[in-house]
Amino acid sequence: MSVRIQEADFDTAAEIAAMRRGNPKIGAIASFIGVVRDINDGDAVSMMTLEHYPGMTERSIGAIIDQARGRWEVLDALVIHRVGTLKPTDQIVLVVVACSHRGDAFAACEFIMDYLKTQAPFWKKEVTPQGARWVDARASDDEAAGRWRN
Amino acid sequence: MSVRIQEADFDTAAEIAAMRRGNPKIGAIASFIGVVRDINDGDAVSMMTLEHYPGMTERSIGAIIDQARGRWEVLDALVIHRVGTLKPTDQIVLVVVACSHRGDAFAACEFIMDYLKTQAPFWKKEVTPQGARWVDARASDDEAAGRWRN
Amino acid sequence: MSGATVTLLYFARLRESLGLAREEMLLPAGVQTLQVLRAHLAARGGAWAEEMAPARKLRAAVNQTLAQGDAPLKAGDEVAFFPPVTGG
Amino acid sequence: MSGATVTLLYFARLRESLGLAREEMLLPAGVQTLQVLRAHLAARGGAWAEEMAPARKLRAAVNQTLAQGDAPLKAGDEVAFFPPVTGG
Repeated sequence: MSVRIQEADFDTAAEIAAMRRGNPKIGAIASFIGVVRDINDGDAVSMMTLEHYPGMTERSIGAIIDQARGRWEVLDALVIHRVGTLKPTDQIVLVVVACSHRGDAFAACEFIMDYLKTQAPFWKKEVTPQGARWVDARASDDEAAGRWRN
Repeated sequence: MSVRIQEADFDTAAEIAAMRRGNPKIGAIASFIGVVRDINDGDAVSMMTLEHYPGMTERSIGAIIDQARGRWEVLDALVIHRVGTLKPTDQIVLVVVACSHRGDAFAACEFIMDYLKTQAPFWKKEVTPQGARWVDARASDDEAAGRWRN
Repeated sequence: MSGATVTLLYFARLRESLGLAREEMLLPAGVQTLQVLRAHLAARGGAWAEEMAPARKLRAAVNQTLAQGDAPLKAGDEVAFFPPVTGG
Repeated sequence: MSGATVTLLYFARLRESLGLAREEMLLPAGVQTLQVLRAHLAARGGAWAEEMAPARKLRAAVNQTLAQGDAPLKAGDEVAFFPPVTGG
Protein backbone atom coordinates (compact mmCIF):
# COMPACT_ATOMS: atom_id res chain seq x y z
CA MET A 1 0.00 0.00 0.00
CA SER A 2 1.45 3.34 -0.92
CA VAL A 3 0.45 7.02 -1.06
CA ARG A 4 2.52 9.65 -2.83
CA ILE A 5 1.92 13.39 -3.15
CA GLN A 6 4.22 14.95 -5.72
CA GLU A 7 4.64 17.74 -8.25
CA ALA A 8 6.16 15.40 -10.83
CA ASP A 9 4.09 13.47 -13.38
CA PHE A 10 3.66 9.72 -12.92
CA ASP A 11 4.17 6.69 -15.16
CA THR A 12 1.13 4.43 -14.86
CA ALA A 13 2.74 1.45 -16.60
CA ALA A 14 5.81 1.53 -14.37
CA GLU A 15 3.64 1.74 -11.25
CA ILE A 16 1.47 -1.20 -12.34
CA ALA A 17 4.54 -3.24 -13.29
CA ALA A 18 6.15 -2.59 -9.91
CA MET A 19 2.97 -3.64 -8.12
CA ARG A 20 2.63 -6.85 -10.11
CA ARG A 21 6.26 -7.88 -9.84
CA GLY A 22 6.53 -11.10 -7.93
CA ASN A 23 2.88 -11.39 -6.90
CA PRO A 24 1.27 -14.25 -8.87
CA LYS A 25 -1.88 -13.99 -6.71
CA ILE A 26 -2.85 -10.84 -8.61
CA GLY A 27 -5.55 -11.61 -11.16
CA ALA A 28 -7.20 -8.22 -11.60
CA ILE A 29 -5.87 -4.68 -11.68
CA ALA A 30 -8.28 -1.77 -11.81
CA SER A 31 -6.86 1.68 -12.28
CA PHE A 32 -8.08 5.20 -12.63
CA ILE A 33 -6.35 8.24 -14.06
CA GLY A 34 -7.79 11.72 -13.52
CA VAL A 35 -6.87 14.29 -16.14
CA VAL A 36 -7.17 18.11 -16.22
CA ARG A 37 -9.95 19.06 -18.64
CA ASP A 38 -9.89 22.19 -20.77
CA ILE A 39 -13.33 23.25 -19.57
CA ASN A 40 -15.05 23.41 -16.17
CA ASP A 41 -18.51 24.78 -15.34
CA GLY A 42 -18.72 26.08 -18.90
CA ASP A 43 -15.50 28.11 -18.87
CA ALA A 44 -12.23 27.46 -20.65
CA VAL A 45 -9.48 26.48 -18.24
CA SER A 46 -5.91 27.36 -19.22
CA MET A 47 -4.14 26.36 -16.02
CA MET A 48 -4.73 25.27 -12.46
CA THR A 49 -2.83 25.05 -9.22
CA LEU A 50 -3.42 22.33 -6.66
CA GLU A 51 -2.87 23.13 -3.01
CA HIS A 52 -2.90 20.52 -0.26
CA TYR A 53 -2.45 20.04 3.49
CA PRO A 54 0.86 18.19 3.86
CA GLY A 55 0.65 15.45 6.44
CA MET A 56 -3.14 15.27 6.56
CA THR A 57 -3.24 14.43 2.86
CA GLU A 58 -1.15 11.30 3.26
CA ARG A 59 -2.92 10.37 6.48
CA SER A 60 -6.44 10.75 5.06
CA ILE A 61 -5.67 8.81 1.88
CA GLY A 62 -4.03 6.10 3.99
CA ALA A 63 -7.24 5.91 6.02
CA ILE A 64 -9.30 5.67 2.80
CA ILE A 65 -7.16 2.77 1.60
CA ASP A 66 -7.50 1.05 4.99
CA GLN A 67 -11.29 1.34 4.71
CA ALA A 68 -11.15 -0.23 1.25
CA ARG A 69 -9.02 -3.10 2.58
CA GLY A 70 -11.60 -3.68 5.29
CA ARG A 71 -14.38 -4.06 2.71
CA TRP A 72 -12.72 -5.94 -0.15
CA GLU A 73 -9.85 -8.37 -0.61
CA VAL A 74 -7.14 -6.00 -1.72
CA LEU A 75 -3.65 -7.35 -2.42
CA ASP A 76 -2.11 -3.95 -3.07
CA ALA A 77 -3.16 -0.36 -3.66
CA LEU A 78 -1.44 2.80 -4.77
CA VAL A 79 -2.54 6.44 -4.86
CA ILE A 80 -0.45 9.17 -6.48
CA HIS A 81 -1.82 12.71 -6.41
CA ARG A 82 -0.07 15.65 -7.99
CA VAL A 83 0.09 19.17 -6.55
CA GLY A 84 1.40 22.45 -7.94
CA THR A 85 0.71 23.89 -11.37
CA LEU A 86 -1.09 21.77 -13.99
CA LYS A 87 -2.56 22.45 -17.41
CA PRO A 88 -5.29 20.75 -19.47
CA THR A 89 -4.45 17.15 -20.49
CA ASP A 90 -2.01 16.84 -17.54
CA GLN A 91 -2.55 13.86 -15.28
CA ILE A 92 -3.73 14.74 -11.74
CA VAL A 93 -4.34 11.49 -9.90
CA LEU A 94 -3.64 7.78 -10.24
CA VAL A 95 -5.34 5.03 -8.26
CA VAL A 96 -4.31 1.41 -8.84
CA VAL A 97 -5.83 -1.54 -6.98
CA ALA A 98 -4.66 -5.15 -7.38
CA CYS A 99 -6.84 -8.07 -6.26
CA SER A 100 -7.36 -11.71 -7.04
CA HIS A 101 -10.79 -10.99 -8.53
CA ARG A 102 -12.12 -8.19 -10.68
CA GLY A 103 -15.21 -7.29 -8.65
CA ASP A 104 -13.06 -6.38 -5.65
CA ALA A 105 -10.62 -4.42 -7.81
CA PHE A 106 -13.30 -2.30 -9.50
CA ALA A 107 -15.19 -1.61 -6.26
CA ALA A 108 -12.12 -0.72 -4.20
CA CYS A 109 -10.71 1.53 -6.94
CA GLU A 110 -13.94 3.49 -7.35
CA PHE A 111 -14.47 3.67 -3.57
CA ILE A 112 -11.01 5.14 -3.08
CA MET A 113 -11.60 7.75 -5.81
CA ASP A 114 -15.01 8.71 -4.44
CA TYR A 115 -13.67 9.17 -0.92
CA LEU A 116 -10.55 10.93 -2.09
CA LYS A 117 -12.76 13.48 -3.89
CA THR A 118 -14.66 14.33 -0.69
CA GLN A 119 -12.20 13.72 2.15
CA ALA A 120 -8.62 14.30 1.04
CA PRO A 121 -7.49 17.90 1.62
CA PHE A 122 -6.74 19.16 -1.89
CA TRP A 123 -8.02 22.40 -3.40
CA LYS A 124 -7.98 23.46 -7.03
CA LYS A 125 -7.64 27.01 -8.23
CA GLU A 126 -8.17 27.40 -11.95
CA VAL A 127 -7.38 30.15 -14.42
CA THR A 128 -10.14 31.04 -16.91
CA PRO A 129 -10.64 34.04 -19.24
CA GLN A 130 -12.56 35.60 -16.29
CA GLY A 131 -9.52 35.26 -14.03
CA ALA A 132 -8.40 32.86 -11.33
CA ARG A 133 -11.02 31.18 -9.13
CA TRP A 134 -11.19 28.50 -6.49
CA VAL A 135 -13.12 25.49 -7.74
CA ASP A 136 -16.35 24.80 -5.82
CA ALA A 137 -16.97 21.37 -4.33
CA ARG A 138 -19.64 19.41 -6.17
CA ALA A 139 -22.76 17.95 -4.61
CA SER A 140 -22.41 15.06 -7.07
CA ASP A 141 -19.11 14.11 -5.42
CA ASP A 142 -20.76 13.97 -1.98
CA GLU A 143 -23.48 11.77 -3.47
CA ALA A 144 -20.91 9.47 -5.06
CA ALA A 145 -19.13 9.02 -1.74
CA GLY A 146 -22.46 8.60 0.05
CA ARG A 147 -23.35 5.57 -2.07
CA TRP A 148 -20.77 3.50 -0.19
CA ARG A 149 -22.36 4.08 3.23
CA ASN A 150 -24.51 1.00 3.67
CA MET B 1 -13.49 2.60 -30.32
CA SER B 2 -11.26 -0.34 -30.99
CA VAL B 3 -11.17 -4.11 -30.44
CA ARG B 4 -8.03 -6.17 -30.94
CA ILE B 5 -7.50 -9.91 -30.57
CA GLN B 6 -3.84 -10.82 -30.58
CA GLU B 7 -1.22 -13.28 -29.37
CA ALA B 8 1.24 -10.51 -28.54
CA ASP B 9 1.36 -8.80 -25.16
CA PHE B 10 0.07 -5.23 -24.86
CA ASP B 11 1.48 -2.00 -23.46
CA THR B 12 -1.16 -0.34 -21.29
CA ALA B 13 0.64 2.99 -21.03
CA ALA B 14 1.09 3.29 -24.79
CA GLU B 15 -2.59 2.46 -25.36
CA ILE B 16 -3.77 5.03 -22.82
CA ALA B 17 -1.40 7.65 -24.24
CA ALA B 18 -2.68 7.03 -27.76
CA MET B 19 -6.27 7.37 -26.58
CA ARG B 20 -5.64 10.61 -24.73
CA ARG B 21 -3.60 12.24 -27.45
CA GLY B 22 -5.39 15.30 -28.70
CA ASN B 23 -8.62 14.84 -26.76
CA PRO B 24 -8.76 17.51 -24.03
CA LYS B 25 -12.37 16.54 -23.24
CA ILE B 26 -11.08 13.41 -21.48
CA GLY B 27 -11.16 13.88 -17.71
CA ALA B 28 -11.33 10.29 -16.49
CA ILE B 29 -9.75 7.06 -17.67
CA ALA B 30 -10.73 3.78 -16.07
CA SER B 31 -8.82 0.70 -17.04
CA PHE B 32 -8.77 -2.96 -16.18
CA ILE B 33 -6.02 -5.51 -16.70
CA GLY B 34 -6.76 -9.21 -16.29
CA VAL B 35 -3.77 -11.37 -15.39
CA VAL B 36 -3.24 -15.16 -15.40
CA ARG B 37 -3.19 -16.39 -11.80
CA ASP B 38 -1.02 -19.28 -10.63
CA ILE B 39 -3.99 -21.01 -9.03
CA ASN B 40 -7.56 -21.76 -10.14
CA ASP B 41 -10.21 -23.78 -8.30
CA GLY B 42 -7.53 -24.80 -5.80
CA ASP B 43 -5.06 -26.24 -8.31
CA ALA B 44 -1.72 -24.86 -9.40
CA VAL B 45 -1.81 -23.61 -12.97
CA SER B 46 1.43 -23.76 -14.95
CA MET B 47 0.10 -22.71 -18.36
CA MET B 48 -3.06 -22.01 -20.28
CA THR B 49 -4.19 -21.72 -23.85
CA LEU B 50 -6.92 -19.35 -24.97
CA GLU B 51 -9.05 -20.33 -27.94
CA HIS B 52 -11.54 -17.98 -29.59
CA TYR B 53 -14.05 -17.75 -32.43
CA PRO B 54 -12.47 -15.38 -34.97
CA GLY B 55 -14.99 -12.94 -36.36
CA MET B 56 -17.60 -13.45 -33.68
CA THR B 57 -15.13 -12.34 -31.01
CA GLU B 58 -14.59 -8.92 -32.56
CA ARG B 59 -18.27 -8.61 -33.39
CA SER B 60 -19.51 -9.49 -29.90
CA ILE B 61 -17.05 -7.19 -28.14
CA GLY B 62 -17.97 -4.42 -30.56
CA ALA B 63 -21.62 -4.97 -29.60
CA ILE B 64 -20.70 -4.84 -25.88
CA ILE B 65 -18.92 -1.52 -26.40
CA ASP B 66 -21.92 -0.17 -28.33
CA GLN B 67 -24.18 -1.09 -25.42
CA ALA B 68 -21.85 0.74 -23.04
CA ARG B 69 -21.90 3.83 -25.27
CA GLY B 70 -25.69 3.73 -25.20
CA ARG B 71 -25.73 3.81 -21.41
CA TRP B 72 -22.90 6.16 -20.50
CA GLU B 73 -21.10 9.11 -22.07
CA VAL B 74 -18.07 7.35 -23.46
CA LEU B 75 -15.49 9.36 -25.41
CA ASP B 76 -13.37 6.36 -26.36
CA ALA B 77 -13.01 2.69 -25.46
CA LEU B 78 -10.48 -0.02 -26.20
CA VAL B 79 -10.50 -3.77 -25.63
CA ILE B 80 -7.44 -5.94 -26.25
CA HIS B 81 -7.76 -9.67 -25.57
CA ARG B 82 -4.93 -12.11 -25.99
CA VAL B 83 -5.23 -15.64 -27.36
CA GLY B 84 -2.76 -18.52 -27.60
CA THR B 85 -0.47 -19.79 -24.87
CA LEU B 86 -0.15 -17.83 -21.62
CA LYS B 87 1.49 -18.50 -18.27
CA PRO B 88 0.85 -17.15 -14.75
CA THR B 89 1.48 -13.39 -14.38
CA ASP B 90 0.93 -12.88 -18.14
CA GLN B 91 -1.61 -10.22 -19.06
CA ILE B 92 -4.81 -11.57 -20.71
CA VAL B 93 -7.12 -8.66 -21.26
CA LEU B 94 -7.08 -4.87 -21.24
CA VAL B 95 -10.15 -2.62 -21.15
CA VAL B 96 -9.68 1.15 -21.21
CA VAL B 97 -12.57 3.62 -21.16
CA ALA B 98 -12.16 7.39 -21.46
CA CYS B 99 -14.93 9.78 -20.43
CA SER B 100 -15.38 13.33 -19.21
CA HIS B 101 -16.44 12.12 -15.78
CA ARG B 102 -15.26 9.31 -13.56
CA GLY B 103 -18.62 7.71 -12.77
CA ASP B 104 -19.20 6.98 -16.46
CA ALA B 105 -15.67 5.65 -16.90
CA PHE B 106 -15.85 3.22 -13.97
CA ALA B 107 -19.32 1.97 -14.86
CA ALA B 108 -18.62 1.47 -18.57
CA CYS B 109 -15.30 -0.27 -17.90
CA GLU B 110 -16.80 -2.74 -15.42
CA PHE B 111 -19.86 -3.30 -17.64
CA ILE B 112 -17.65 -4.15 -20.60
CA MET B 113 -15.60 -6.61 -18.53
CA ASP B 114 -18.69 -8.27 -17.04
CA TYR B 115 -20.27 -8.76 -20.47
CA LEU B 116 -17.02 -9.83 -22.05
CA LYS B 117 -16.75 -12.58 -19.41
CA THR B 118 -20.16 -14.00 -20.29
CA GLN B 119 -20.69 -13.19 -23.98
CA ALA B 120 -17.41 -13.03 -25.86
CA PRO B 121 -16.42 -16.41 -27.35
CA PHE B 122 -13.16 -17.24 -25.59
CA TRP B 123 -12.32 -20.52 -23.88
CA LYS B 124 -9.47 -21.25 -21.50
CA LYS B 125 -7.74 -24.59 -21.19
CA GLU B 126 -5.33 -24.75 -18.30
CA VAL B 127 -2.51 -27.13 -17.40
CA THR B 128 -2.39 -28.30 -13.78
CA PRO B 129 -0.51 -31.14 -12.04
CA GLN B 130 -3.62 -33.26 -12.79
CA GLY B 131 -3.29 -32.58 -16.51
CA ALA B 132 -4.95 -30.23 -18.99
CA ARG B 133 -8.58 -29.23 -18.45
CA TRP B 134 -11.09 -26.82 -19.93
CA VAL B 135 -12.01 -24.11 -17.44
CA ASP B 136 -15.66 -24.17 -16.36
CA ALA B 137 -17.77 -21.06 -16.65
CA ARG B 138 -18.58 -19.48 -13.29
CA ALA B 139 -22.06 -18.72 -11.99
CA SER B 140 -20.54 -15.62 -10.34
CA ASP B 141 -19.73 -14.23 -13.79
CA ASP B 142 -23.34 -14.66 -14.93
CA GLU B 143 -24.46 -12.87 -11.77
CA ALA B 144 -22.01 -10.03 -12.36
CA ALA B 145 -23.33 -9.53 -15.89
CA GLY B 146 -26.91 -9.86 -14.66
CA ARG B 147 -26.50 -6.87 -12.34
CA TRP B 148 -26.53 -4.55 -15.35
CA ARG B 149 -29.96 -5.64 -16.57
CA ASN B 150 -32.23 -3.03 -15.09
CA MET C 1 -36.96 -24.78 -47.12
CA SER C 2 -34.99 -27.83 -48.24
CA GLY C 3 -31.66 -27.95 -50.08
CA ALA C 4 -30.17 -25.39 -47.69
CA THR C 5 -26.49 -25.78 -46.87
CA VAL C 6 -25.12 -24.39 -43.62
CA THR C 7 -21.66 -24.30 -42.09
CA LEU C 8 -21.32 -25.82 -38.63
CA LEU C 9 -18.50 -24.84 -36.28
CA TYR C 10 -17.48 -26.48 -32.98
CA PHE C 11 -15.22 -24.88 -30.40
CA ALA C 12 -13.16 -25.72 -27.32
CA ARG C 13 -14.18 -28.85 -25.36
CA LEU C 14 -16.85 -29.58 -27.94
CA ARG C 15 -14.38 -29.51 -30.83
CA GLU C 16 -12.11 -31.91 -28.97
CA SER C 17 -14.86 -34.35 -27.95
CA LEU C 18 -16.38 -34.44 -31.42
CA GLY C 19 -13.02 -34.51 -33.14
CA LEU C 20 -14.36 -31.94 -35.57
CA ALA C 21 -13.93 -28.17 -35.94
CA ARG C 22 -16.06 -27.53 -38.98
CA GLU C 23 -18.44 -29.19 -41.41
CA GLU C 24 -20.79 -28.22 -44.22
CA MET C 25 -24.25 -29.71 -43.87
CA LEU C 26 -27.25 -29.93 -46.15
CA LEU C 27 -30.07 -29.19 -43.72
CA PRO C 28 -32.45 -32.19 -43.71
CA ALA C 29 -36.12 -31.43 -44.32
CA GLY C 30 -37.72 -30.31 -41.06
CA VAL C 31 -34.54 -28.98 -39.49
CA GLN C 32 -35.48 -25.32 -39.45
CA THR C 33 -34.36 -24.13 -36.02
CA LEU C 34 -31.26 -24.32 -33.86
CA GLN C 35 -33.03 -26.56 -31.38
CA VAL C 36 -34.07 -29.10 -33.99
CA LEU C 37 -30.57 -29.03 -35.49
CA ARG C 38 -29.12 -29.81 -32.08
CA ALA C 39 -31.45 -32.81 -31.67
CA HIS C 40 -30.52 -33.94 -35.19
CA LEU C 41 -26.81 -33.82 -34.29
CA ALA C 42 -27.41 -35.65 -30.99
CA ALA C 43 -28.97 -38.46 -33.04
CA ARG C 44 -25.54 -39.19 -34.52
CA GLY C 45 -24.85 -41.04 -31.23
CA GLY C 46 -21.59 -41.48 -29.29
CA ALA C 47 -19.85 -38.24 -28.39
CA TRP C 48 -22.54 -36.39 -30.35
CA ALA C 49 -25.32 -37.77 -28.18
CA GLU C 50 -23.36 -36.86 -25.08
CA GLU C 51 -22.30 -33.34 -26.06
CA MET C 52 -25.58 -32.34 -27.68
CA ALA C 53 -27.79 -33.82 -24.94
CA PRO C 54 -30.47 -31.36 -23.77
CA ALA C 55 -29.06 -31.45 -20.21
CA ARG C 56 -25.65 -30.31 -21.43
CA LYS C 57 -24.92 -26.59 -21.02
CA LEU C 58 -24.26 -25.43 -24.54
CA ARG C 59 -24.24 -22.07 -26.28
CA ALA C 60 -24.91 -21.47 -29.94
CA ALA C 61 -24.45 -18.61 -32.37
CA VAL C 62 -26.04 -18.03 -35.76
CA ASN C 63 -23.96 -15.84 -38.05
CA GLN C 64 -21.70 -14.90 -35.14
CA THR C 65 -24.46 -13.70 -32.85
CA LEU C 66 -25.56 -15.63 -29.74
CA ALA C 67 -28.90 -17.29 -30.49
CA GLN C 68 -31.64 -19.18 -28.66
CA GLY C 69 -33.11 -22.56 -29.60
CA ASP C 70 -35.98 -21.11 -31.63
CA ALA C 71 -33.62 -19.20 -33.93
CA PRO C 72 -34.56 -20.02 -37.55
CA LEU C 73 -31.92 -21.40 -39.94
CA LYS C 74 -31.52 -20.61 -43.61
CA ALA C 75 -29.15 -21.40 -46.46
CA GLY C 76 -25.67 -20.00 -46.00
CA ASP C 77 -25.91 -19.57 -42.22
CA GLU C 78 -22.82 -20.06 -40.09
CA VAL C 79 -23.93 -21.99 -37.01
CA ALA C 80 -21.56 -22.46 -34.09
CA PHE C 81 -21.88 -24.65 -30.98
CA PHE C 82 -19.66 -24.15 -27.97
CA PRO C 83 -19.47 -24.43 -24.15
CA PRO C 84 -20.21 -21.39 -21.97
CA VAL C 85 -17.43 -18.88 -22.53
CA THR C 86 -14.51 -18.43 -20.14
CA GLY C 87 -12.46 -15.51 -21.42
CA GLY C 88 -11.32 -12.30 -19.74
CA MET D 1 -8.25 23.88 30.73
CA SER D 2 -6.66 27.31 30.32
CA GLY D 3 -3.17 28.19 29.12
CA ALA D 4 -3.47 25.76 26.22
CA THR D 5 -1.66 26.75 23.03
CA VAL D 6 -2.85 25.38 19.69
CA THR D 7 -1.65 25.81 16.13
CA LEU D 8 -4.23 27.10 13.64
CA LEU D 9 -3.88 26.48 9.89
CA TYR D 10 -5.89 28.02 7.04
CA PHE D 11 -5.97 26.68 3.49
CA ALA D 12 -7.01 27.64 -0.03
CA ARG D 13 -9.66 30.37 -0.35
CA LEU D 14 -9.67 30.79 3.41
CA ARG D 15 -5.92 31.39 3.58
CA GLU D 16 -6.20 34.02 0.85
CA SER D 17 -9.22 35.83 2.35
CA LEU D 18 -7.73 35.92 5.82
CA GLY D 19 -4.25 36.71 4.57
CA LEU D 20 -2.93 34.12 7.00
CA ALA D 21 -1.70 30.54 6.63
CA ARG D 22 -0.79 29.75 10.23
CA GLU D 23 -0.89 31.15 13.73
CA GLU D 24 -0.24 29.99 17.27
CA MET D 25 -3.07 30.79 19.66
CA LEU D 26 -3.45 30.63 23.41
CA LEU D 27 -6.97 29.23 23.72
CA PRO D 28 -9.08 31.75 25.69
CA ALA D 29 -10.97 30.40 28.69
CA GLY D 30 -14.19 28.75 27.55
CA VAL D 31 -12.95 27.89 24.05
CA GLN D 32 -12.95 24.13 24.42
CA THR D 33 -14.48 22.89 21.17
CA LEU D 34 -14.00 23.48 17.45
CA GLN D 35 -17.40 25.17 17.23
CA VAL D 36 -16.64 27.68 19.98
CA LEU D 37 -13.21 28.36 18.45
CA ARG D 38 -14.86 29.12 15.13
CA ALA D 39 -17.23 31.62 16.79
CA HIS D 40 -14.28 33.16 18.60
CA LEU D 41 -12.44 33.63 15.29
CA ALA D 42 -15.57 35.07 13.63
CA ALA D 43 -15.63 37.71 16.39
CA ARG D 44 -12.40 39.13 14.96
CA GLY D 45 -14.66 40.82 12.38
CA GLY D 46 -13.96 41.72 8.73
CA ALA D 47 -12.89 38.77 6.58
CA TRP D 48 -12.91 36.59 9.71
CA ALA D 49 -16.58 37.30 10.37
CA GLU D 50 -17.37 36.53 6.74
CA GLU D 51 -15.34 33.33 6.35
CA MET D 52 -16.14 31.87 9.78
CA ALA D 53 -19.87 32.73 9.63
CA PRO D 54 -22.07 29.75 10.59
CA ALA D 55 -23.74 29.81 7.14
CA ARG D 56 -20.36 29.42 5.41
CA LYS D 57 -19.54 25.87 4.29
CA LEU D 58 -16.35 25.11 6.11
CA ARG D 59 -14.45 21.96 7.03
CA ALA D 60 -12.13 21.53 9.96
CA ALA D 61 -9.57 18.99 11.05
CA VAL D 62 -8.07 18.40 14.47
CA ASN D 63 -4.63 16.80 14.36
CA GLN D 64 -5.05 16.07 10.65
CA THR D 65 -8.35 14.22 11.00
CA LEU D 66 -11.68 15.69 9.83
CA ALA D 67 -13.63 16.76 12.90
CA GLN D 68 -17.12 18.00 13.78
CA GLY D 69 -18.03 21.11 15.76
CA ASP D 70 -18.19 19.31 19.10
CA ALA D 71 -14.61 18.02 18.81
CA PRO D 72 -12.75 18.96 22.03
CA LEU D 73 -9.52 20.95 21.85
CA LYS D 74 -6.45 20.55 24.04
CA ALA D 75 -2.96 21.97 24.33
CA GLY D 76 -0.72 21.19 21.36
CA ASP D 77 -3.54 20.43 18.92
CA GLU D 78 -3.13 21.29 15.26
CA VAL D 79 -6.45 22.75 14.12
CA ALA D 80 -7.09 23.42 10.43
CA PHE D 81 -9.94 25.27 8.74
CA PHE D 82 -10.57 24.96 5.01
CA PRO D 83 -13.27 24.97 2.29
CA PRO D 84 -14.80 21.69 1.09
CA VAL D 85 -12.09 19.77 -0.75
CA THR D 86 -11.81 19.66 -4.55
CA GLY D 87 -8.99 17.26 -5.40
CA GLY D 88 -8.92 14.20 -7.63
